[in-house]
Amino acid sequence: DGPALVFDLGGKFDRSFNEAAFNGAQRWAEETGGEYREIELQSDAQREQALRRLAEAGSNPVVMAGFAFGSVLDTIAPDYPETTFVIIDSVVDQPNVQSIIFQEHEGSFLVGMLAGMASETGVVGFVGGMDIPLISRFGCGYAQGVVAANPDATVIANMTGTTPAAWNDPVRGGELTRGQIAQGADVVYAAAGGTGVGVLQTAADEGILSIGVDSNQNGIHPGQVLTSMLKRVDVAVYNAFTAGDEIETGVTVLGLAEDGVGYALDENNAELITPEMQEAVDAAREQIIAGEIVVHNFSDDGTCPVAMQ
Amino acid sequence: MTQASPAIELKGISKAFGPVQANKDISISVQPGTIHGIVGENGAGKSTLMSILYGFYKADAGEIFINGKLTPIPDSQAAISAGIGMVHQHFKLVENFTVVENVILGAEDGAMLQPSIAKARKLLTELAEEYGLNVDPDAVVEELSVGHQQRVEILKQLYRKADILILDEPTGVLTPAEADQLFRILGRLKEEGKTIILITHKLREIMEVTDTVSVMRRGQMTATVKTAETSPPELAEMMVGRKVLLRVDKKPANPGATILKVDDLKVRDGKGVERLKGISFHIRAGEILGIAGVAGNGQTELLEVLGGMRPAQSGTVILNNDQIDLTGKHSNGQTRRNRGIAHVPEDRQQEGLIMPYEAWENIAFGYHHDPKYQRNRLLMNNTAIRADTMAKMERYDVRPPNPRLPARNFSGGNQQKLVVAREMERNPDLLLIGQPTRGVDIGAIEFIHQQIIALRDQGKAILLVSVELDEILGLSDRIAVMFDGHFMGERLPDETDERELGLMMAGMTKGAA
Amino acid sequence: MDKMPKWADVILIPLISVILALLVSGLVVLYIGESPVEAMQIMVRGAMGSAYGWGYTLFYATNFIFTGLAVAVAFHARMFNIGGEGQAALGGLGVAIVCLSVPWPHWSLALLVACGAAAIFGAAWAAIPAYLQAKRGSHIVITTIMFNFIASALLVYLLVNVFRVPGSMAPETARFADAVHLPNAADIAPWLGFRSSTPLNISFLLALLACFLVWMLIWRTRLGYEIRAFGHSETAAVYAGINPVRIIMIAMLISGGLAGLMATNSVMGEAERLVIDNVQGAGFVGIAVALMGRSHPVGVFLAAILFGVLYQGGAELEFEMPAVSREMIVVIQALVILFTGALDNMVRMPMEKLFLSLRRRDRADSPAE
Amino acid sequence: MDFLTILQILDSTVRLATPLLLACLAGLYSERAGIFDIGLEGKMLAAAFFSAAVAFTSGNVWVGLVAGIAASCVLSGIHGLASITFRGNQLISGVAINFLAAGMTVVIAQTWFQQGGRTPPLQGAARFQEITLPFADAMANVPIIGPIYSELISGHSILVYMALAIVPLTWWILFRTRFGLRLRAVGENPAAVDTAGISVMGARYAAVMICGVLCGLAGAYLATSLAAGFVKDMSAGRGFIALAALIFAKWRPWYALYACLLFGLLDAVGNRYQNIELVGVTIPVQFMQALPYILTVVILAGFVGKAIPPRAGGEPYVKER
Ligand SMILES: Nc1ncnc2c1ncn2[C@@H]1O[C@H](COP(=O)(O)OP(=O)(O)OP(=O)(O)O)[C@@H](O)[C@H]1O
Ligand SMILES: Nc1ncnc2c1ncn2[C@@H]1O[C@H](COP(=O)(O)OP(=O)(O)OP(=O)(O)O)[C@@H](O)[C@H]1O
Ligand SMILES: [Mg+2]
Ligand SMILES: [Mg+2]
Repeated sequence: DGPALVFDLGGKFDRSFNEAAFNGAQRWAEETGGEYREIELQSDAQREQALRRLAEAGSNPVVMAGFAFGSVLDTIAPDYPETTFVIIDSVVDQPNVQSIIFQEHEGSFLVGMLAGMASETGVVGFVGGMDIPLISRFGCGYAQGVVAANPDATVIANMTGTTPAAWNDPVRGGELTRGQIAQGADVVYAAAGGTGVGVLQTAADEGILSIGVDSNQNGIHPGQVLTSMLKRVDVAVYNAFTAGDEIETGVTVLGLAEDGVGYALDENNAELITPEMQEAVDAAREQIIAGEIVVHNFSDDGTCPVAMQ
Repeated sequence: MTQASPAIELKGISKAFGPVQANKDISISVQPGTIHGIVGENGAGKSTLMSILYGFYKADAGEIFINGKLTPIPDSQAAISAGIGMVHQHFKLVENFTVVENVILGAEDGAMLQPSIAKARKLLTELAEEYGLNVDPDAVVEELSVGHQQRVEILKQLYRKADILILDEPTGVLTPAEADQLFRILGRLKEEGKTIILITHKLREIMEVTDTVSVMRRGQMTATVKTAETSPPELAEMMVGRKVLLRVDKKPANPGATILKVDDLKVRDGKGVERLKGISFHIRAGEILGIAGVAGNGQTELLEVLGGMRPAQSGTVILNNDQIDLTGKHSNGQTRRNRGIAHVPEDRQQEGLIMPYEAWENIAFGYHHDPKYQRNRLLMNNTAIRADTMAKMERYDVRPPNPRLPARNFSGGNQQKLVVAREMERNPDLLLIGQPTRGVDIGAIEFIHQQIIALRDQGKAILLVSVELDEILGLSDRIAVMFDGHFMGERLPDETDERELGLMMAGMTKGAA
Repeated sequence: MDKMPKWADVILIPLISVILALLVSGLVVLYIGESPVEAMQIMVRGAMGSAYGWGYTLFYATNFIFTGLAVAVAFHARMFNIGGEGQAALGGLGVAIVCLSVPWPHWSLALLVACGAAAIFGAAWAAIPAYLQAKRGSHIVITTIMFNFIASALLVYLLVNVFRVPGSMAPETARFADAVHLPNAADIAPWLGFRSSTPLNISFLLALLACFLVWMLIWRTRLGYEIRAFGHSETAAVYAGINPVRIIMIAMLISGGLAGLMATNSVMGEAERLVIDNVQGAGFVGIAVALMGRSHPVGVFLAAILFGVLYQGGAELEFEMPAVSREMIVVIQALVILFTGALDNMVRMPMEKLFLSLRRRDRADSPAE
Repeated sequence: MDFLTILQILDSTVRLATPLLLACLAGLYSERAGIFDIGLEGKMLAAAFFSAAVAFTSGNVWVGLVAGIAASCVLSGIHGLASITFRGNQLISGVAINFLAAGMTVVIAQTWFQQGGRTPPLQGAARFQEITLPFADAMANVPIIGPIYSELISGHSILVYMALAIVPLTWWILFRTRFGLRLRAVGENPAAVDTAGISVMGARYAAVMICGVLCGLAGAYLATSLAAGFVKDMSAGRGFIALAALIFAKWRPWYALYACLLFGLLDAVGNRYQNIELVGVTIPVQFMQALPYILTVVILAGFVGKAIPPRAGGEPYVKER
């Protein structure tokens, strides 16, 4: 009875990925008046524990946010054939699992283009949380977008760290941003969880533009956040909750075409995005959807066609 | 003003440490301008009583009167303001501070240090002249000899203008010359009208300097007498509860083959300072070689090198006609023990014992590889060690004879007996023994001396290092005096005296004197 | 003479301390508007009320036993090994390499070799700090902190670039083959009601064995005797002919090895693959466990169980009481550490007085003495 | 590497070193007085949260600073209670404080702001702004000195200048005042202090409270100056690095400054040069990220001798056993 949501270790209020999932669930709850269960993990061992508990408690579907659930889900899904599981960011090949994959590189490509066009110095930055494939996918799509808009542009990429602290270190995020500014960057894109707060803050302090990630972060510093790369985890969760028992299994790929990813445009950044920029980006969006532009996915082969510094 | 009231009067003082009743209903009174001695066995409660007077411990019951006035002393601050100063048995100095810093600590004049330091420096020079208490005000305490450290303790009290001075076993670590000087100072202070309480295990000192003496036993004050009206044997009996032999009784030596031969031994310490500058000597079986000297002239290093605790830079050491490795991997306490060298170190608490270890663990200490202590190749045989410990404790009269008691819960004398028991029972060819009776009460001293003589009579070679000239003269068959890493010369005990040895210890030869 | 009977010292005082900690935790629960009594019930029931709960409680405890023993052994040699985190991570690497590189015919063989690898990798990670401490006097606290960071960097690199399954998003190794699946509590003792999904596995027995071996080592062998002697007094150790360098190295290698062994439980027994940050703070919890257990294997065992209870009970509490967040659980853990570990004299001092006065009264009543 | 890059790296060094320095000096007071403190991390974190939370609600960063200091001092007080009054194990107490701060900050943040354990972002007067020193702009064009003054020396938050000033102040207090003498003595030999008629407890509590104040500054600098608000666990291990710096500095104030600057520098360089190619081989980012830690170990092993802590450190002062 009722759907359930399991957040990843970052916690439900990470202002990006998990929070987006949470928002989707909240929207469903408000709109339908339904109730759902949620679990925040404390340790890796609780992944399996949480999934099993929810399945046994009769929650359906059980939605989980994060690739790290992949391996666990693969083993436990057969134990609960009556339950449908929805996993975001990973593919699990089981009959009762819906796997949702986002084309982050496509969305990142668009915000990369905006960055390339907005940049006056021709240097833009990227701050990632940890050097893991998911983050590289963001970075690589972004770099391709930048270069598409401005072939001479340079992309500086930095990673925050290698410990879990990497996702919660706004001070280091700020410091990396300053370093990028010193190297000429005037737009910086953060894909680093709580660390991103520091990136956006420093960008605002230093008077350059920043780009948020996952949720719409334009409002954090109105007029100073160029845009946000939207990853509609909220929509995915909302849809899964709404579908309820009738949810389809299999792999769902959410890209630009499905509006699963995109860039945020609202009153906070309306003045930053000129009509020409918007036009160019929207055109690129159409071309990507039409297959005329192929954005290389870092995860395909672990390489990126555009060099970052 | 009425008739002079006692400078100090304690009434009904009791103090328990957990289950141990250290002081039981003690009353005592000390007249101003006198030196009052307190004697008693180890653990009798002397230090505790004085620490209560000094506010270091709080008494469970009892009252303190200073100059006739009831004076509660809840902490040392109160004692200091009442004019009491105390030199503790274990010095209370901050070792890596300079002398002045130690002196002004707690008696600074204001929030800034400089004025206090300047003032203290001046006063120290004055005090140095007045009492002959010379110490470099800027020397770091840990680099001073114990004798000088004690001067610092006394200077601390003089700086605070204490009228009542308590000294807890002040001469335990002093050379006779230093002790003499201390007593001269105490005499001067007494003349100035100060009141002095002196705790010591050395009855000779009691007889020489005190006016009255109190005896403590098992937490109680058993007697207070005028010094002039008593004698050492009487005091000893009051302390221990039986007659004590105050002199070492021994047969003439009967030396055999040479056991140890040391040739041109040179040693540098960790800082590269040369501590032994070419020492040569030998010891034969059935002989005690006593080494006299002011602490810090290389005796410690000599014992440590022979005991395998530190490497030597050059020289040879031959034990039973076999050369001993002085450097490298195989030069350590284990290999020395295997070669038949036993070692009672100078510092029982830092070296000879592991204080939290129980008695039986300490009895195995250093000999834990002994096959009879092993159950099999991996495990130690604790039952065997405990049985062995029990036997040794009985033979050496260690009290309480409980192998499960941690070493720190034994009194100093009994701790020493544990170490002595462990080393002597090994039946070594050569026994190294440093400061065998430091801080130990007369009953235990008697016992330890007897054991050393007995071992000699079994035909063992013994190297004795002690700062107590009495002990050196009483035990040794030959005496060597060490000064600044050299041997100043050798004497036979009955052909020399304290005066001559004292001069040699100061680096002067007979001819020069 | 002791001030208190032994049972009071080892049972009564810790018990009162835990109760105090829970009382204060109750206040915090009250502050966020929930019922402390109910929370308490959920925690206890969740952790100890069922085979399911025990399955997790003991699983966590297994981790903490290993890391706690690791810290304890180093403590006996007077060294503060903060590096359990990194050493355990490296142990995981060793286990993963063993499990992935050979098609093991049977789990028992794999476990044997994996234990060796876990211990060797963990020990190797402790070896450099140990060597620097022994030979150069570099403070072991700094070097082990640094090695924690270096370990995490190394693992991220290896998991992303070397071990990651091609095409997978997750920076983790492939799942280990079924053949190396360790028997879990349900396989071993199904009659106790364990479910097949319980993470509690045979490494718990390894942990118990480790407790016993560490106890033997420290209190029954010459080496342990020397380690403790060195820990109490270095000068005395030198007097006895104990080589400080040797003791520092051996104690730290054993410590690192024990920390590494944690991976047999978390990596081989539970996750069955190596993930990023597989230690998850167990190295740090190990410090608390060792300190609270007074570096004695029995104490470490009990403290590890207590922390297992807090972890599992806390998880249940969080599942069942939406208002209780995971940080709330951290607060409760902190209070337990504080009261049982750091503030225990607050309880002990008055208790000692009480027992002493009781004994005095006994004595007064019986004038026979 | 051009001059400007060096300046920028040094500038970053100063910012990164400041929280380390404040925490390191905090630890210095405490440990010099014989109270080991591995709870620096927790105190910083608590101060970070309370300074940000109160700065946000009051709109005044100074009020926030006071709150941060107060929070840190409360934890210090707990540490003091456990390790001084109740003679507990100082390491356990420190561990407990780290856990307590990590949990408590988020729990309270969540109840107060409902933003998932974060404070709302700080703006304007709720944040320490960068201070431009006099003539910074005018001097900017003077060669060499100009950029050094305007880029590196000028333009930091007031807390940075405070931290730098606290170094000589600490030296002066420790070695030139009565208070310092007593504080050092109590960490070396509390019995000596006791018999000199000084309260051991008093001196140790004073040291522990100063430690609280300085950790408070460190935390406030993180949350209200470098960042603009609190994020859970935002101290990110800096308390432990500060501890390492303290041992590195052998418990001496000037060396503490050098050690923290060194750690800051290594960190800044590691941040700046993450993607390096050497003879055609790309060095992994992770290696560059680990480099500061590797270098620390190398420096420690190669150049810094044995660090001898205050002798009574870590041991509760027990008169009667
Ligand atoms: N700090 C302490 N804690 C617990 N018990 C103590 C302490 N100090 C002394 N005691 C106990 O008090 C008793 C008296 O000890 P005290 O040191 O006063 O003896 P003493 O007469 O000075 O011995 P010594 O001649 O060896 O110096 C001892 O038996 C011991 O049990
Ligand atoms: N912590 C303790 N608990 C119980 N008994 C103790 C404790 N410490 C000492 N004792 C008892 O104290 C007595 C003497 O101890 P004390 O500390 O006075 O030695 P001491 O003779 O003064 O040593 P030293 O001469 O080295 O000062 C012993 O009988 C021992 O049983
Ligand atoms: Mg005494
Ligand atoms: Mg004594």
